[in-house]
Amino acid sequence: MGTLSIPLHYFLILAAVLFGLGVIGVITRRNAIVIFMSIELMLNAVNLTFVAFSNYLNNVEGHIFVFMVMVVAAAEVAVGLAIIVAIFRLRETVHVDDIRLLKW
Amino acid sequence: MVNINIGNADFLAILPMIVLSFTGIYLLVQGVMAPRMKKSVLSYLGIVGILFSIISNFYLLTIVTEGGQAFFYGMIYLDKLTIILNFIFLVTAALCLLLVNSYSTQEDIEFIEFTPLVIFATVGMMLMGSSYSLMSLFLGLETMSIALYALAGFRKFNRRSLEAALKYFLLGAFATGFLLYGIALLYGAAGSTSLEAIANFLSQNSNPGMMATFGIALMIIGFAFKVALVPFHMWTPDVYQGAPMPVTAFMAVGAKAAGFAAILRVIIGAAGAAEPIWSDLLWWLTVITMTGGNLIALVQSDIKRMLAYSSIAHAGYIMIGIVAANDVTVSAVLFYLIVYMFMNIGAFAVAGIVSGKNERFVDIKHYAGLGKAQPLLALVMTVCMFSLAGFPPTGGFMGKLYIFKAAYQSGFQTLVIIGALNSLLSVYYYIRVVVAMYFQEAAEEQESGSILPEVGLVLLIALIGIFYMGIFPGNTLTWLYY
Amino acid sequence: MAIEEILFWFFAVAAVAGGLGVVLHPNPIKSALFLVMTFFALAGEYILLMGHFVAIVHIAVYAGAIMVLFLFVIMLLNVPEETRQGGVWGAMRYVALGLFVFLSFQLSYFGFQDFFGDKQQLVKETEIGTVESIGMSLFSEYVLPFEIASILLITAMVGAIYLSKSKLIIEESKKKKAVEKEDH
Amino acid sequence: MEMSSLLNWVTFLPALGALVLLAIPRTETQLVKSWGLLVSLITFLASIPLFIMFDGNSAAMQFTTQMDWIPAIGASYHVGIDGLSILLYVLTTFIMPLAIFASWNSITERVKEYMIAMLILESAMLGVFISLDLILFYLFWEAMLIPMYLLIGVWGGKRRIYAALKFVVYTMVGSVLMLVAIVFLYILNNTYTGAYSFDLMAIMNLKISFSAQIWLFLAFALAFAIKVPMFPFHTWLPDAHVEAPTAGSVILAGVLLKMGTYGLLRFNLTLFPQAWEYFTPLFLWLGVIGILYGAWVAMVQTDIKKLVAYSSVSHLGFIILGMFAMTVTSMQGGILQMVNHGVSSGALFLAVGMIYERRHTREISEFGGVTRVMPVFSAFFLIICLSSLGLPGTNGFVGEFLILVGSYGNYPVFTIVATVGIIFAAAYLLWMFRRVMFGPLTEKNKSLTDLDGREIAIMIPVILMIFWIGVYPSTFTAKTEKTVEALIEKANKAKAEMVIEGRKPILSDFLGE
Amino acid sequence: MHDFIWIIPLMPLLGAIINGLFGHILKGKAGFIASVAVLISFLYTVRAFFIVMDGTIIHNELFTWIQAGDFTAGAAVLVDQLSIVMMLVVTGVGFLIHVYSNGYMHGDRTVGKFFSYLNLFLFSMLMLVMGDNLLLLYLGWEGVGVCSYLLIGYFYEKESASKAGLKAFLANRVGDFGFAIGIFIIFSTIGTITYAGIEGQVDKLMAAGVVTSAALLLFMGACGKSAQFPLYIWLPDAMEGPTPVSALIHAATMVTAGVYMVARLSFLFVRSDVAMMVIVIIGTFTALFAATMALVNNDIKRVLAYSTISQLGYMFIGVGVGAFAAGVFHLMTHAFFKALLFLGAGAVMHSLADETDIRKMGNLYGKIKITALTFIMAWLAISGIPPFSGFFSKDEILAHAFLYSPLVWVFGAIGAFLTAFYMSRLVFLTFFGESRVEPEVEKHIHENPPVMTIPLMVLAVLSVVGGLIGIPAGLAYLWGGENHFANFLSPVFANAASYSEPHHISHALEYGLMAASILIALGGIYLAYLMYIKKAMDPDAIANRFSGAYKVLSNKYYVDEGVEAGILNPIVRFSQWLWHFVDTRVIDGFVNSAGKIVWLLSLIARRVQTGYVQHYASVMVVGVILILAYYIFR
Repeated sequence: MGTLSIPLHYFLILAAVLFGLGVIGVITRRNAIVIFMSIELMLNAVNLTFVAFSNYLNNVEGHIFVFMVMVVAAAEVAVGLAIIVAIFRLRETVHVDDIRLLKW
Repeated sequence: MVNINIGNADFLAILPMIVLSFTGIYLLVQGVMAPRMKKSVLSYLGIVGILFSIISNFYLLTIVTEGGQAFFYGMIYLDKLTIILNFIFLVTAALCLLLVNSYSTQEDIEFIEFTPLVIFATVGMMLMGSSYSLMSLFLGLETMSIALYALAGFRKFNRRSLEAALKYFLLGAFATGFLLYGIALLYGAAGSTSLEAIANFLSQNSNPGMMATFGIALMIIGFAFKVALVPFHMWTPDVYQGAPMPVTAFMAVGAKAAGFAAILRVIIGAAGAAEPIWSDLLWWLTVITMTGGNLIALVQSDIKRMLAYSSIAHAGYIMIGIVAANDVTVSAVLFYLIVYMFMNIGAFAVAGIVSGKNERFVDIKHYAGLGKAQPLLALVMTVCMFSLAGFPPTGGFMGKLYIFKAAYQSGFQTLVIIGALNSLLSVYYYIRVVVAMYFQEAAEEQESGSILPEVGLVLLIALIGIFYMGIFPGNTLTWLYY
Repeated sequence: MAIEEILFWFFAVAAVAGGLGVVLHPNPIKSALFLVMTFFALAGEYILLMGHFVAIVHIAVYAGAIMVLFLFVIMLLNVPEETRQGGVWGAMRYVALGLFVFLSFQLSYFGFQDFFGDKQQLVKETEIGTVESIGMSLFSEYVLPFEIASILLITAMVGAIYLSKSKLIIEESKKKKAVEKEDH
Repeated sequence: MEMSSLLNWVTFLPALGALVLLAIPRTETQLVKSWGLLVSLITFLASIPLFIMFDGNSAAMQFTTQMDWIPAIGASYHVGIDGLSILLYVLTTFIMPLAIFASWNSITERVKEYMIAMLILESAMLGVFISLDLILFYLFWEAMLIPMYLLIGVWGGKRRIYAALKFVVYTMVGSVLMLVAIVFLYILNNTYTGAYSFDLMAIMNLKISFSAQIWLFLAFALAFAIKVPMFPFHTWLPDAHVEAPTAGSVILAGVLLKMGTYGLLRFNLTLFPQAWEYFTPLFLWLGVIGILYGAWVAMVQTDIKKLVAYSSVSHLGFIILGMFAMTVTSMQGGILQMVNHGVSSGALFLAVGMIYERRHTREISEFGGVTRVMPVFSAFFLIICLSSLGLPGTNGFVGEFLILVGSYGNYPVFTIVATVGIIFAAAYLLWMFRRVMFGPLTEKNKSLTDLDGREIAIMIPVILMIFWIGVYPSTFTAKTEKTVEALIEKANKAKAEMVIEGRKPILSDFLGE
Repeated sequence: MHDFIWIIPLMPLLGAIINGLFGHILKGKAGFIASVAVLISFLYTVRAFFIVMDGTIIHNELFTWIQAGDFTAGAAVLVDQLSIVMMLVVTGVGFLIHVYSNGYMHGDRTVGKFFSYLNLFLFSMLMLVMGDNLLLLYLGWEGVGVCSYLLIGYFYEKESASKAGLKAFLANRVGDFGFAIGIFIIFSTIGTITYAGIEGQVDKLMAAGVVTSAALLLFMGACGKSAQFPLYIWLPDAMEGPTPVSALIHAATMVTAGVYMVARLSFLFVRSDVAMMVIVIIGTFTALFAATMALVNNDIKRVLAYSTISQLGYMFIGVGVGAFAAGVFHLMTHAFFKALLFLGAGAVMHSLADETDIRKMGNLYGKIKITALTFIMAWLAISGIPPFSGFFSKDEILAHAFLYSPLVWVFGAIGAFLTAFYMSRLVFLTFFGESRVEPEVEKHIHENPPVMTIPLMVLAVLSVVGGLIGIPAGLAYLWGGENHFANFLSPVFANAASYSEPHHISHALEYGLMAASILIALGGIYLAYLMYIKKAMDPDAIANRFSGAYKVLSNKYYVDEGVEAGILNPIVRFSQWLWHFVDTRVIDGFVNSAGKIVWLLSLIARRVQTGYVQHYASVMVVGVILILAYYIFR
């Protein structure tokens, strides 16, 4: 059982970069759906980290965790988009700047 | 053929959760299959389910071993802490369900799906309370959150409720991202996500390396969001104000208790050995939370927003107990959570009734003259307010006293003094409600909601709870001591 | 440079490009497609990490189900393009950039110090990623999470259905109730 | 009946009375009022055997009862009475019936809640004086706050909400720090003796290090200084008095202010003698400043109630001087002066209440030549004023003279400055008396009616008490003699052992001898 | 034994209580009850006098009044020669004034209240003179102060009367401040305040070096009560009260309390010559100062008031120079003729419908003969004409003063001259010369009823005979018989005498001085006769020649205005400042501003909650970054 010549931390740094991108997406974008996509991006970055560690630690727990994250992501997408659709139906907008009734 | 050693003991351990899940599913089916049945019956069935779960919880009390035992390959841990946490979550859910009917008649919306969601959220909380691995913790957390996202937006034709749901959802998911990243890093460092493995890893090497530190830090941030400590509390006021009243009550008490359950399990339980890492961080978070929460609450005129900031401040007081991190911490935090439950449920119940249709009367000046209009409501609200402020005969005082005592024992005097000064600061905005009720005359005539017997029961339970914990804290304390 | 390394860099660049696309492109549809690209790149990475089963499931779940849902909703709501001045290009841009650089640098450089330089770990060819080992553990050690996942999904379904139930059904039930009142 | 159970009975009788009141319907105002009066009278009568049976020549706690309350944290229901608290205890039961009787027809709306608040207040005050467990003391201390807050807030004058809030916040600031100190003592006791207990007796013989004593002393002292009120913390008193109803002012002046001085003796002196010694110059300064400041500001007041309020600041300054002079004579004078001030300024407020009921104003300029139309009232009011300014033969003189004579030995300079206070005491009181009672009868006051039977019945016991203490004070001083001697002897012994780690206390250099 | 002694003070107290409670019912009879009470106590005093005559000193303790720690003060009575003399004066003159008041206060609406106060006054005065310790002295001291406050302000509807009452009480209170501190000093050094106790340990006081300060402070109390220089301002205004009050309190009894205190504590004062010197200086200055003011005053009662201050100055000279017996003797004789003068003035006012301005009187001799005659006897006594009591007592003081220092005698003599002058001016303007009374008042001038004139006559006899019992040694040598008064009091002052060496007056010197003082008195009278009867020198011409001095004198050296501006107003303004600035602005300001700052802080903190989801998210991210940075740089 040899090793591939790719050092592990490449994957980890890639995951960190993707995670950062996701965070930026959430902060800058005004559209709720795109914000949600950026969050999905963050979750994927985490999945990558899990798989990387699972390989490094040589135990299956990482993969199982990835499955669980996928389940959660799917559930979140369902509820999240339902909320976004409900808001759109009521307010005809998905731009987060307009949804600002509750403040101070 | 791999033999899966999951025996009866395992299923016994999670009996309350099983009972509750079946109730939830039964309610779904019932809701659909019998359209003609009066919808309010659903919440009563829900409560019956919860009662069964409580009974099974008491049964667990008899079979629990002293130190506690892991089940389901280290996914679930059953000890007295789990049972007490289950007890808190179940009672909270029951009390909120009692409030639902009066609220639904007020708003005349069909609340069919409300009860199952609450039931499933409670299952999530119980899972968090009894989790022995980060995976089950994460799943419990998410079950609860997903249910609460939906519940927050339950009045789906009301702009505020949906906005609250959206904000809660986006920020919740965002925070979950951080939590997960923390879990991943800790998994990488400790080699497994089970709390036992993490505890061994942290106790062996005192300096666990930057990755594990980052892991713990990010997890604290995840929990901080859930428990609404100050830099991560921004969602609480908006969501509490937007969400329907029973949901706000459920979130303020249930979600927060679940958050603290997670902290107790992970930070105090597993990462106890790595105290130097997180002790200073939590110290600072506590101070900022208390001061920030109380400070902004001073100027709030909307009762729900004020109670939101007050819940943030109380999160700060509980955190004092956590920061103390000695043998008394767990019983102090649990005692405070129980009193916190009674105080807030009482306050939100009264707020629910006074707020009237479509939650119009939620400003404090709408409470003027309540003392004359509805003396019983005013009395309960006053007791809740005095308890939240920490006046002696009430439970709130005993809770704070016990937390302060715990903090003292591990030498955090400055924290206690800041806590004392903060509770002094909080007296002002709590008393303002009492002043409005008794000393000011009602401006314009607002039709006061009628009190259904169920809500009366909730008020009574809250009142008894506060005074019982206040005057005879002894026996609850001994019961908590393990 | 071994073949794997080239593959890794290829997938890595694809993933980052996709991510940038998602974040920067004003049109939501375009950013959704960029996201799909990222998913495929990540699937490639999983294969490199011997996570074959995970890669397959990843593509099926994310690219297949979730992205389809996203595109469907974007189409349904025909979300307009974001205007230039707000959001991506506004004052927040520089702040966001700063935060991004600082955060990812913090995480990667400091977080993973243990794997730099001589302590470098190489990717191992392991058998754990196979369907058989995942299946075995999933139904032995991790059976409880598996069951909890079902509860989670039910909750999500109930919530989603309730929230998206359209007015139509509600009006109908109101009419029915009105009729009942007249009966008695 | 066994004395200690009588003590419990008398303390909780008013509270029971309040419970019974719940049953009486709101509309029966007459029944409610007479019931309240009856309960407070019975309490007073029941407290008399306590006073008589109290053994003057033993310094130990008497009529004590000790029961477990919260065993988990070691809080016990431990009560008892000694020389310090017996006089104030009976003073409370003596003043309550007068206060209730005085508010017979001045309180019209929400009479039932009023009476409940008064009775609960009485129980709380009695509780404070007899509790020997720190948490029990704190419980009664806070419990007393709520009814007083309601009294000022609900039945007060125009700016009642501001005054009530100010009253609560001032007291809360003090008592919150006290709570912190109590918990610290609790932990300290645990580290030394291992036992978890809030019991004052146990904590009393703890060896607390000097630096800890300093900090604890200040925490307790702040709470009591606000209550006394001592000079910088007194601004809540005039507002509270002006806005409180008559009965509220009487109780506030009569009993609540004594909580501060009683607390200083019961906790600060017994628990932290070294710190007491260290801070004596500071408190003497504040006390004497309080005397002069209170007198001067009282002189220029235009509102009678505010004048009497500031006079209270001045009188309590004397008590502080007496306590901190640490001689048996001055301490006994201080304790007696607490009772005197309770009687005299309580009576002053009763009198002011009576003319307020008639004219609904408290501005001195509104009155003039009232003696012409109200001769009986004028006689009573004169006697009360004279007792308040310390005319020999009345109660004020005995207390004041003992304080000054006793404290001259140790602190001559402070005593001389304090004696200047008696000049201004006469000035502001008699100047007010002249502007209100003497001079030509103004138009507005022509229609005033003299005192009726009820009001005379209120005044007579007060006048009798004034002359009883004035002419034969030893019935009261005998009770406190032994306790005070024991207290001072213990403090001096502690002072002797005081090993200040080499450095001289800086504070006392700067301030006093 | 001698428990009867307690009847003397308790009878007036009983009278006061009866009149106080049932005054409005008794109406007329109140005066009778009061007079009877005083008569009983006078008779018992006489009985006590005979007991004391044969040398036994009565000492009787009823109960311990105050006992706290090592401070004890018993309610005890000590009646020796000095106090029996004072008691005789107090009860005797008091009784006469009570009888006189029946007439004077006839028809007053609240006469019960008046007599109750009068009796209460007598009780306090008796306690003052009979007490065996300083605390009872203090009790009497403040008691008489209160009664004088009440009686001066008796006509309370008159603004000026109630103001005068308050002024009197406050001035006394200032004196009592010094008195109290004196008591503290004595108690803190020797631990006891009974006279016997102090006398026994007086050398301990000397050793502690506090004798001078104690004596001076006690003397400050005496100044307050006996209206000596700094604290005399209240006596002229005290004339607002009814005339019997002025007679009893502001002539015979209360004002003499200061002299009694110095005499009683003679053993203490003697031991500090600084204190004695101060007493003499103040006595002399007050005597002269008051006399000058009496020259120009035109209100009959105020002239007598100034004359009282002046005569008190003489008494203090007497005790100051060590001649305690002479001081007390002059006190007694002064009580007789000054009471007579006041009552006479009261009678004059009574018959002239309360007219007090002497410029509107004149030629009354014919109309009210008895009052005039008794007034003239008192005038001759006070001016120091030989057979009358005034001459003997004043002369003895001047003789001792001469021995002390001739300068003092010179000032004393000038004072005597002025006294003779202004008294004669008073008598000539009121009784002789042409009548300046308004016509309608003149019509019904009538002699006063017997109940007023009889006391006048009795007092006239006393002021004539009074002098004989204290004939100075020189004259006694001539007529055989020694100075009964002096050696009657000698045991009381034995301790003082033994300390300071007794100085003998050579007979020759004494005669010389006597002759001189007679000449001075006659000179004064003759000058007044020239001015006001013969009109040889027109007083108005002199007045406007020295117009500056005249204006100053008539405005009483502007002392009242000076005190008003110099002391009272600054205190009131300072207190105003204290109240408005310190209380409201500083303390309340600090508290309210603290509240406001917290309020502003929370308003700002509230603004952070903008409502934008991105802002919340970015705050969270910033939080995360800070935490991670913390861990990196920890």
